[in-house]
Amino acid sequence: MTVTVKFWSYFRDLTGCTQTTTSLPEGTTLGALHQKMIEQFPKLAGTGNCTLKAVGVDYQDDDHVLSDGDEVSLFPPVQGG
Amino acid sequence: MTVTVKFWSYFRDLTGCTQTTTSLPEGTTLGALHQKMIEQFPKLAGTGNCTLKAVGVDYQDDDHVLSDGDEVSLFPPVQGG
Amino acid sequence: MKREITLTRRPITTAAQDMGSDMGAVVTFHGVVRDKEDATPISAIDYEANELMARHQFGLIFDALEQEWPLESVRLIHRLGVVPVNEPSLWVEVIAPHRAEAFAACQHLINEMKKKVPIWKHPVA
Amino acid sequence: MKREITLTRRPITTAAQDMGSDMGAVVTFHGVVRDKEDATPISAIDYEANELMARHQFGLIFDALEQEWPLESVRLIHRLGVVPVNEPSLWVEVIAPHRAEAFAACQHLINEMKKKVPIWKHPVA
Repeated sequence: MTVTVKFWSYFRDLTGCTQTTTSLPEGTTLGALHQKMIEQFPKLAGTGNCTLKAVGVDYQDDDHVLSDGDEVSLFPPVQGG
Repeated sequence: MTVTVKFWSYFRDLTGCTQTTTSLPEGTTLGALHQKMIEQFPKLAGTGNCTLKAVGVDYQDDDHVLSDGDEVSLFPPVQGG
Repeated sequence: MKREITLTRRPITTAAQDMGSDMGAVVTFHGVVRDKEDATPISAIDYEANELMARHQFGLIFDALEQEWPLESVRLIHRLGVVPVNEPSLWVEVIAPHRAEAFAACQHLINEMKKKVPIWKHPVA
Repeated sequence: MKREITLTRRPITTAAQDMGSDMGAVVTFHGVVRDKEDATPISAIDYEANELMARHQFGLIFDALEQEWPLESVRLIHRLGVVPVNEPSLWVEVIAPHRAEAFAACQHLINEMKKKVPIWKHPVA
């Protein structure tokens, strides 16, 4: 299956891109995708514990199982206000 | 000594006046004045525990000793806002 | 700390003010006359004040605010006399570096006012 | 509960609104850009948002406010893009029957926003 991953805020500086598309085996979890992104963009490694993860417009846990066509967002702690 | 006592809010309805002047022995306390006012205006009796007392613009306790010329205010709980 | 304490018999009007570039939070409160008092319909509230003492007691509360929080400005307007339903009787504005202290100071001011400032309500049927 | 969620790249402008005659409290908050970020002087903050998700997350927070308190109206404006020092980036207004719930809801909204709504700051030197 194919999933789009969007990066926000300084994660864009760390990855050098705003989004990427990746192929994953069926049943891949959000946590596994995050690990794959850290392997693909090593500068993300230092942000592991401070990474927020959403699928579509909702936050999800690492054990959330992804579906084909999902749009995943990875970003640092939010700072509105 | 002579002290002026002003009433506020529904205490004016209970006493039928906005203020009165009273003569007191030297050393009279605010609490004793309050008792005297209850004797003079018996309808104040029911308000005893809910009466706020000020001398001039400051709240004072019952054991506050009054001075000649003091202006005392007696009133129910305040309700600003 | 800039301070303004206004007791007025006219409708409350307010204007924004300039603030220091190190200030990050402005909290305002409008207290508005509701159409019922203890479940009885009313048309207005007639506010009575011991004005001299009220100004003094507000001043003491403002002193305490200034001691407790790093506020740039606290402004308060309390309307007196007959205030119709749906019109504000009270307006408070607090300007502070951060929101926590602005919210805390604004609420503290109102809570203390309701204990200490000699103003009373007379519902108008 | 009336709700308005506005994300805009223009300066924040607000207008008072009519309110029900059983409402007694209006709390507003302005969050204003300060002249320093972590002790470094700045001239502005550039706000970035994941707008679709931000609107959704604000919506969830508004749902929770509506569940918890009897609010008549909650309105929020968050400015995006470059916001100069001394200009507001955030405005919130809560209208409720009593002040306690208006203050609580307003603060809860801002606290939850700062945890969940995908907006980020980029200081401008």
